[in-house]
Amino acid sequence: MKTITVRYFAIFREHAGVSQESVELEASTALDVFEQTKGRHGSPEPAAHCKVAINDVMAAWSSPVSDGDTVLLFPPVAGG
Amino acid sequence: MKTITVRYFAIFREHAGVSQESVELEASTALDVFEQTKGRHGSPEPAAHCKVAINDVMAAWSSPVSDGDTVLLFPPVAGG
Amino acid sequence: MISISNTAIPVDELRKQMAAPAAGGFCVFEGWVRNENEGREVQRLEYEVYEPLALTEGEKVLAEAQMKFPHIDAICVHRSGLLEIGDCAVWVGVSAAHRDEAFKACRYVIDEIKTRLPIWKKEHYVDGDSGWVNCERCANVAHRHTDPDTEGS
Amino acid sequence: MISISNTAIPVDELRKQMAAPAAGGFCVFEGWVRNENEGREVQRLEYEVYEPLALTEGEKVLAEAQMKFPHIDAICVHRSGLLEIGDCAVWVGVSAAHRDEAFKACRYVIDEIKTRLPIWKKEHYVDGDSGWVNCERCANVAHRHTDPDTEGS
Repeated sequence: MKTITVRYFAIFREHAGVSQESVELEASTALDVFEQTKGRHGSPEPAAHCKVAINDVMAAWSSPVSDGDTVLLFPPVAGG
Repeated sequence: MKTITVRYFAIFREHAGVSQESVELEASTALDVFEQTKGRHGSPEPAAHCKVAINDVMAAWSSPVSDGDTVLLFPPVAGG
Repeated sequence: MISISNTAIPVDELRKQMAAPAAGGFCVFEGWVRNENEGREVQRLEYEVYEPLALTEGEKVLAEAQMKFPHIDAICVHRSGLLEIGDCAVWVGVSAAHRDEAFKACRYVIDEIKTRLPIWKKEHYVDGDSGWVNCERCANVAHRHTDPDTEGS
Repeated sequence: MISISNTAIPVDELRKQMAAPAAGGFCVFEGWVRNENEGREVQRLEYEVYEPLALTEGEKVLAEAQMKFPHIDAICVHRSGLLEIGDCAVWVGVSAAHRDEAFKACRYVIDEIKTRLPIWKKEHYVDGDSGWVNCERCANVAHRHTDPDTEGS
């Protein structure tokens, strides 16, 4: 089990009701974190339509996560 | 013979030393006017690189000219 | 240089900042808040920006533009917070020796900014409803459980 | 709308004039007087404009842009007279619902303006010489009788 800080943005934050929380997960990749927190962020979009960062660096969904990491879950962006 | 008012612009005007003059020509097209006033406007550029207007309307070099017309000879443009 | 601003973007000042005696072409793109989106009347708009990553990703975009179009100079400012109809949400200015690079670099920057930066836009509609842009289906499934097949995009 | 101005182009006011609640994208191109052209140091610039035809041809260009990109709004102002380094020689602003039309229409307008309007540019160089742009060979053959083959373009 790893302790991961998960941060939710925009619609994910609204759905989760918190902007971040600490969770215990059996997760080896960022995608695992996304899938295992689905009940929190509520994304009906596949991960491919969303983005992820680990410890404030943009990452791939296949990027490994370590105990103590902060994983930022970004719903589809809409700048401009 | 036709009486044509010829107007010169930019480098053509500087070369001719006047901005317009009335000339008597055996000219049937705008191109004839351009060619027969070469000694005045001094263009070493072929007419194809220049533009022409007749009576304040943009024209083709093949456009006919009539007695009393004003022909405007435009060197290569450089707006912007 | 990219920055995020919580107040009105100072467009006139930004333009002056870009003055350069060797620049012959200057292209600006501004994104304005429209009163309508996909058939719904918009009243105001809210940008949420995750600034640390918006800045690093934005600087990457500008560096890429400078690799593709050497000798350009570029500035981008993106708004955060609440915006009204007509407000400038994003400003991208590019100066270059000639216009071709100015246009192409400006277009490159805004296209990448729109799709890569962690920025989200919530529209507040005249009818009192609201929704996150690009996330209509999320919004609907999460909160209203309507059929995703009936949604636009 | 196109106009010719013998004084500084009021860029800030023009931008404000283009405000429209349905416009989501605004693209501007400005041509600035550069301090250099084809390796020669420029001191100032002089635009000669044949206004009656510059206006009718300019309106044609704007109408064409509106045919190609419906629902855009466009303004163009071109300078005449003496300009210093850094001065704005031409301003083209296009607003549209979306950015693609704004960029494309703005580019169309400036490209056509540059090649179709009866406007001529005389460069005054730091070394005291001067020359009409696009007409170097004319200038040289007419006044200096140098070999046209040695000229740039």
